[in-house]
Formats: sequence, C-alpha cells, structure tokens
Amino acid sequence: MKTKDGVEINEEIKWKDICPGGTVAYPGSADLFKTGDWRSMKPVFKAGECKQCLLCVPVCPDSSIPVKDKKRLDFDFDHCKGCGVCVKVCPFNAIDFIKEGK
Amino acid sequence: MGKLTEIRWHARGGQGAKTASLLLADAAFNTGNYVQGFPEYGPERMGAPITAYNRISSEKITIHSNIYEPDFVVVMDESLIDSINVTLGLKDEGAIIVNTERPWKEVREQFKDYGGSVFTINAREISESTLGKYFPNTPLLAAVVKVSKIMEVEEFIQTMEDSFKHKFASKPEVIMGNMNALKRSMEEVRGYED
Amino acid sequence: MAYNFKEAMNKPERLTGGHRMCAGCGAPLAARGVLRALKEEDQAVIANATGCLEVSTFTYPYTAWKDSFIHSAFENAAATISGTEAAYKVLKRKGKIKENYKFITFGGDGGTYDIGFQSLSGAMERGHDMVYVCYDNGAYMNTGIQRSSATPKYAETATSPIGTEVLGKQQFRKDLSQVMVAHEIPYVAQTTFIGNFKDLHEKAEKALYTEGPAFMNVLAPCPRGWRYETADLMEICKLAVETCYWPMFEVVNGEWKLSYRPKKKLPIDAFLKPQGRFRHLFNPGNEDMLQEIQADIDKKWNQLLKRCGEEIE
Amino acid sequence: MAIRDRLSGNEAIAIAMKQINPDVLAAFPITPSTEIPQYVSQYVADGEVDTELILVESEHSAMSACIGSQAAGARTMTATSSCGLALMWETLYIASSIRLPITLALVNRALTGPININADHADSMGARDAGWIQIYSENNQEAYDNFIQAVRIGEDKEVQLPTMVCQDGFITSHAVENIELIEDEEVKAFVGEYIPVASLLNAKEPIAIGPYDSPHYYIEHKRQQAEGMNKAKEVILKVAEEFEKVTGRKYGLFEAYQLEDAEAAIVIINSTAGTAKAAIDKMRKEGKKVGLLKIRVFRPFPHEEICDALSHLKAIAVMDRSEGFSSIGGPLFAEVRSALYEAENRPMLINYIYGLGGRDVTTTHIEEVYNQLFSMINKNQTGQVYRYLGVRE
Repeated sequence: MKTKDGVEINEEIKWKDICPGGTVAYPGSADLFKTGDWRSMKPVFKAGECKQCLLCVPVCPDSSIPVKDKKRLDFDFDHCKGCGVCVKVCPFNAIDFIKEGK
Repeated sequence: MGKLTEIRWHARGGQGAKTASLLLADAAFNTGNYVQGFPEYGPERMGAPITAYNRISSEKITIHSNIYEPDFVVVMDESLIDSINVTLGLKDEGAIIVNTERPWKEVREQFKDYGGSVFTINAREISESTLGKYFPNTPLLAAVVKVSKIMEVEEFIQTMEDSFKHKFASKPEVIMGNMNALKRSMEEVRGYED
Repeated sequence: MAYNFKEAMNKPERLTGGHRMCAGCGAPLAARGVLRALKEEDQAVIANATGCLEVSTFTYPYTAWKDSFIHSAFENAAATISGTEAAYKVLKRKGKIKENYKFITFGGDGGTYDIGFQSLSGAMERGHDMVYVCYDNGAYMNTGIQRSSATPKYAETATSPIGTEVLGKQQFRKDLSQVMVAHEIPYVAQTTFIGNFKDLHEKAEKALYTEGPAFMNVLAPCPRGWRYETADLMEICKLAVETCYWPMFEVVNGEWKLSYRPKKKLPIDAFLKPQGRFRHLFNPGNEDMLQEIQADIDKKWNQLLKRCGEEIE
Repeated sequence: MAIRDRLSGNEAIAIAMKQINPDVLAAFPITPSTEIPQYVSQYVADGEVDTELILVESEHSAMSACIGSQAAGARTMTATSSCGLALMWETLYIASSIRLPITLALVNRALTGPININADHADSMGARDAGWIQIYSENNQEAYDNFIQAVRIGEDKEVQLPTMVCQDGFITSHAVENIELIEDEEVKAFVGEYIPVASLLNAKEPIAIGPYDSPHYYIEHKRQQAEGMNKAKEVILKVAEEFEKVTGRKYGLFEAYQLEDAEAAIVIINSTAGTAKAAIDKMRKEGKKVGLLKIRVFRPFPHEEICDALSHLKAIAVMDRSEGFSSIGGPLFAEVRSALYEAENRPMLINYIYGLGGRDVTTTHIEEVYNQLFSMINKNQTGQVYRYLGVRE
C-alpha cells in the first residue's frame, strides 16, 4: 500500500511521507493484513457435502467465506481465524473442524 | 487623545440602562465620534442594581477598563440613591442626572455633598404623555446630550429621527411620539431653581 | 423489500477480513449484517465509537471498511456523525455532492449506554438522518471486560468480580432500547443473530431507509468476556432469544411490535449456564439469585407483551 | 469600500461568520460567547446564510460535530468560552491531529472554580498544547479581522490546522465600539472556496479517518503535524499581507507599540493592551521610555521575532491573565523568558499575574507596573520575579 505520493507505507516510512492525520485513502486495505496465522483450528470445506444453503456466510466474523454467483467458495485462509462458528451452523456437516497444521 | 467624555449609568436589571448606553453610543457614533458602550461585565438579573458605561471621544479609544471617574452619571432609578453611592468618583466639573418626579430642589439637597451640578428629568411623565407608556430611554438620552454637550443638539435630533424612522418605519405615531419626547426632554431637563 | 437471503449473501462485502477482532466475535456480524442492508449503489459514511470494533478495524494503515469511516473518540460517535450528516445536507443542497449517502454509527455498550449516551441522546433529539447501531456485548470488552450499565445482574466482570461477600454485578442492566423509544424517534429495533439473519437484515433496512434517526440494539456475544466456546456464537444468541433474555422487537413511530415469540419460553438457566461469567450462579445455595433473575425476565417479558398488544403469559 | 459601523466583539465575530457563510456551525451556548451562535441562528432564520446549524447538547458534541463536518469537506465553525473549551479538550486534540481546519471563536473567560464568567485566559492557555493555532485580539476590530484571516490560515495546504481566534469576555465581546467592516463580496473573495484535501463524502475516494496508531507510526504523525504549525508562521504573515491590501490594516505576529526606543516594556495579550497603550501615551508625555509588545499569535509562538524585538530593553514585565500554577509564573512568561534565552544581553524579566476572573485593570495599574520596572532598572536588581498585580495583600 502506497501513499498518494507513491511512498510505500510500512514501518520504514519517514515523517514527511506519512499520510497527514493518519487518514487512509485505501478502503478495505485491511485485506492486506493476514490474520490467518491466528488460527489454531481450521475449518475444512467439503464441497461435495455442501448444499449451498449459505447459512455459514453471514456468521463469519472475518468475512472469510467468499460468495460468487450465489455459491460459496472455499475459505479465505488468509483471514479466517478458525473460530468454528460456521462449522456449528452448517446443517449438512459440510465443514470439518481440524487442528491447524494437520 | 481628544476630548474624552465618560458616562456612568445606574439602573436596575431590566430597566434598560444597557440599552440606553448602547443608544447613546449609537447616537454619538452617528455624529462622527469614537464610542464605547458597555455594561458592567457580568450577568444581568431583573431588579439587581446594574451599571453601564459610555466613553465618547473625537479620537480612537483604546482603554478597556471600567470607568471610575466619570464626567457624568445618569440615575435611571432614583430608589438606588439610598443604597448606592452614585456620585462615587464623579468629577466636580461634571454633573449627575436623576430621573425623578420630585422637584429639583429636593434632589439637589440629597446631593449636597457633591460639588458638581445636579439635573433632574421626569422621564416618566414625558414618556407617558408622548408615548403612552413608560420608556425612559428617549427622555434620558436627550437629557444626557443636553447636559453633557457631547454632540450638537441639532445633529443629535437629526440622527435620532433617522434611527426612529428606520426602527419604526411602519409606525409613524411612534416616531412622532419619540421625537416629541426628545424635544420636550431637552427643554424640561432642570439644572437650576427656576 | 422482501428478504432474499441468497441475494443478500451475494452482495459485495463492505467489511473486509484482515481486521483484528477476536476469533468468533459477534460485533463484525452486526456490522456486516447492517451494511448488507444498504443498496449497493448507496454510499455510506460510518462512524465508530472507540472500542473493540474501532481499534481492530482501523489500525493504521489498514481499514477493514470499504466505505468512508470516521473515528474521533469514545463518547462522541453520534455527535461526530451528526456533523457529517449536516455537512452532507448543506453540500448536497449546494450541488457539491451528487451521490446518495447513508450515515451509520457503530458503538459498543460502553460507547452507547454509558459514556456516549449524552451525545447519542442529543443526536437522536436533533433528528439527524442516521442509524445508530449498538453492538451490545454487555461489558467494556476493549479495556478488559469491566462492568457496564448493560452488564446483566450477577455477571462476573473485572470490576464486578466474584468475591466472598459480593457475587458479580449487583444491578440489573439498563433497558436502553426502551430509553431510545422514549426519544420518540421514527424507528427503534432490538435484534440479534438468528438463523439466516432475516430479522437483522430487515430491521437494518428499515432503519437505513426510514428518514430521520433510527436506533438498533444488537446483542453481540463476546466469547472472551462471556466465557463460552467461540463456535457456540449462534447457539448463545438463540438461547438469549428463546429464554426472552433478549427479546426481538421493533417500535415504528411509537408502535411496538414483537418480532418473535418463542413457542415455549425456556428457563433463563439455559442462557446462563453455558457462560463462564455466570458459573457461580449454579453453585449450591445461590438458587435464589437465579430465581431473582428469572422473575425479572418474566416481569419484563410480560411488560413487553403488553406493549406489543400480545397475549400475556 | 470599508463600512463604518459600531459593534460589540461578539457582533463583529457574528458578522464575520455571516460574510464567510460557513457550511456548518455547531455550537452550545456559554457566557460570554453565547451571542455568537444566537446571531448566526437569526441569520439562518432570516435566510441570510446557507449554513447548516447543529445546536448540540454540549461543547464536547459541538467540537465532535465540527470534526465530523469538516472531515466531510464542509467549512465548519464554532464559538465557545471557558468550561466549554475545557469540555472540548479531548476533541481539540483530535481536530488538530486529523488536520481539520475548523475555525473557533473563543471568548476568553475564567475557568471554574469558583465559577466566574469574566475575562481571563485560563481557557485558551489550557488548550495551548492542543495543536491549534491561537490568534488573540485586542478589540472588536481585531477579532473581526483575525477571524476572517483565520479561515485562510488554517485551510492553507501547508498548514491544515484548526485555528482559534480569542478575545476578552465582556470587555470586548460585549462592548460596542467603532469598527470598519469589509464589504461582503470582498470577504467572500478573500476567504475563497474551501477545497478539502480529502473528504468523507468523496465517493470516488472513500477515506478512513482517525485510526488506532501504533508506536510504529504515531510519532511520525506528530512530527508531521508539528510541521504544519511550523509552517503556519509564514502563512499567517502571507495572509496578513493580503489582508492589508484589502483593508489597509496591518497585522504581524505581534504588535510593537512605542517599543523601539523603550527601556521598560510589558508583554501582554488581548484587551488590556489597549489600556496599556493609553498608559504609555500618558507616560511618554512625561518623558518616560515605555513600550509594549502585544502578542497576536501565541501558537505558533514567534520565539525568534520576539527575542529580536525585546532584547534591547532594560526591563520587561510579562503579563499573564491566567495562572499556570507552575510557581514561577504564567504560560506567557514561560514562553517569553524561553525566547529571550537566545538574546546576547538579556533584559531583566518579571511576571505579573493580573486580571484573573475579570478583575479590572486600569491605566493606573499599568503605570504601576512601569514604575516597578524603572525601580528595577535604577537599582539594577530584578527582585521578585513572580508577582501579582492588583491583588489585596
């Protein structure tokens, strides 16, 4: 992510270059921040079992169940924190919940 | 600094001393003077004694303090005389103007310790007979101007007429009443036993 | 507009992942749920009171919000957005802005029930065209779980601890939704996350597209503060509703309407038991505390039924 | 063509607001600034301005609404005094840190307690580190002129900071005096159109304002903010120069009155400077070399310029109309003494705390101060540095 003047915003940025007032002109830039490594448990999407009821979609606190053409895709593991709420709401046991790294 | 005239007004909250000081400032301003008009700095409560001030000068005024040695004092409510030393600091070459129905002699007697001139004006009578109601400001303004000579009487009358015409455009009777009050006050303000 | 679940889910996300809320937090569900009710073509400005949601969704330089967003302080989110809304009105009038904007404020119970209550009350009274959404997790979670006026009676928090003499918070929670109804604003709703989010969605839609101020109180469980397993979020919400701890209702121009009536009201134990913050209530000798809570729930439920013109139990 | 008029300080600010025609005014009444939003409310009621009023429930909300509004790209103003400014304290910092050029008319009044409604600089001095430009006014004319200039100063691209324009409660806010107003069209042309650097309401570029800022970035943001204040000095002078072209009235960072050949001087802020000028005129006639430095811009503080202007003096009294409870003097004293550290020959320097809570200050008091300075010069001894003027001993 860069400032308007094209300077990369990272912990090396100098005071003259940093965004005035901390105002950020990149809506949704948190997408670049990966919270996937917070996971200790991991949901596993079983596409074959999924009936595309989408009940798992609104319960995800991390907006990590992408939907395209009214069908859910596999998890966005860049951001999924492994809370397991989706696992519990799935009426079809289409999401497994396993230890991360397995 | 050119000729500076300082005036202090005594009244009770709600009687219009602040307005009177502002009207005097207006009149003096309209006749080309530098002016200040300000109330005693603080809250104004109905009935409580209040003070207002005027500075009028031919040159720019920079002082921003209260007035402790006024040239003129105006007492809008004579019941204050018993409780407040209204002549405090008043210059002997100056004068005090009291709004009263009593004879001049009696009032003069009341201020026997004051070495300057004492003037009286019956603002109530003048106001009620010309305006039908008690609005002491116009008579008192006229009295102050007459006594203090801070502006030419002709100029004063002209500027007041302009301002009444502006303020009461739709009420010619009010303009007329005020002008009558003004002229009568100029004649009836009393400074000598006559 | 009738709720089409799949179409709602198909809308582009207006709150991205990559924010730093706890795993399993309820607050982002409230934010996502409300934002989904926006028409896609409508712009929004979101204000946020200081709190978990705010510090986690906008940590420099990462914002999780796709819409314009402003945070100024803890107690003034409603006042801040009222300034933005007023600016919009005048700039629109002057022809400087073409787009349609909606103004939404999110605040936790701390920023809403307590420190931000004055600014909320003022903004509602002034009649700004805005929606204030409280995500109520029943304590000051951002500072480490201290009691708020939304904390339920006898709940354990860091400032209402379990001691030898005193067990948890000693007061019942403030009924903020009712206080907001007393402001006589066009729309007040209380809801939480149930099933396919129809209730939240429809209420958000009404709140957003009713002219004037609207208030939504959304129960948003906090697994850390309430001490339950993160995966149980939806179950906890369901129990809150089925026990009538958190009834769902709306008040449209002063008319109360119950949104959901449990077929059989569950005893309050069902909601309290899964939560560690109430564990002490289930120790022998504390039965009277449970009874007291139940009696309070029953009383308030009946009051609500009456207001909504429903048959009293 | 200048318009000759007579107005109170509050009226003067209100007229300036009317001429500027801001997009939004958010305010809560507090004596003695109350009249300002009242007048503007009347302008709105009479359709004389396009301004959207937000009549909030507290000053905290007033500044919060100003933040929300200015961040939305609207030119925004407010007015307050005393405890009102104190209640804004938190949000003053927020406004300046997110670089919002809000304009605030401050009518200086003592802070409670005990409660007192009269002139005193405790309010603005308490906010001196909040990152706001502070401009002070001796009388209604300066309040008016400063307020119009403030809009330009704060909005300057190099500055992007909020500005408060201060005047003394009651003493100038409620006193009617002569004033020269600028024609409406000239004011409009002078302040120009507000073009925000970024706006919440720019659909092409949504922004996020007010982040959680970690230690990795916070100090860089503060350093950058400080640069805005550093740059403000030259912008203030540039704007003053343009203002002079329109009005013929000259403004600098401070005003030096009879200072050039003076031996004894006072440094002072706001209305008492006028009283001091009258005292100086009198004493000059008596052959006494007395002068005055009146602070116009307190933030940014013009250290070098003040040092240059004062270093030739023999003795100086710095006059503070607020206590700092530092036990060595008020805030203005601290600044002036610090500025004079760079002087080769430092004048003797004392501090007077004066006029707290509206205690009246006359020319006699000012003469007393000069006499004290001459006594110091004669004895070549400073004596007590931290003094009170007009307190009953």
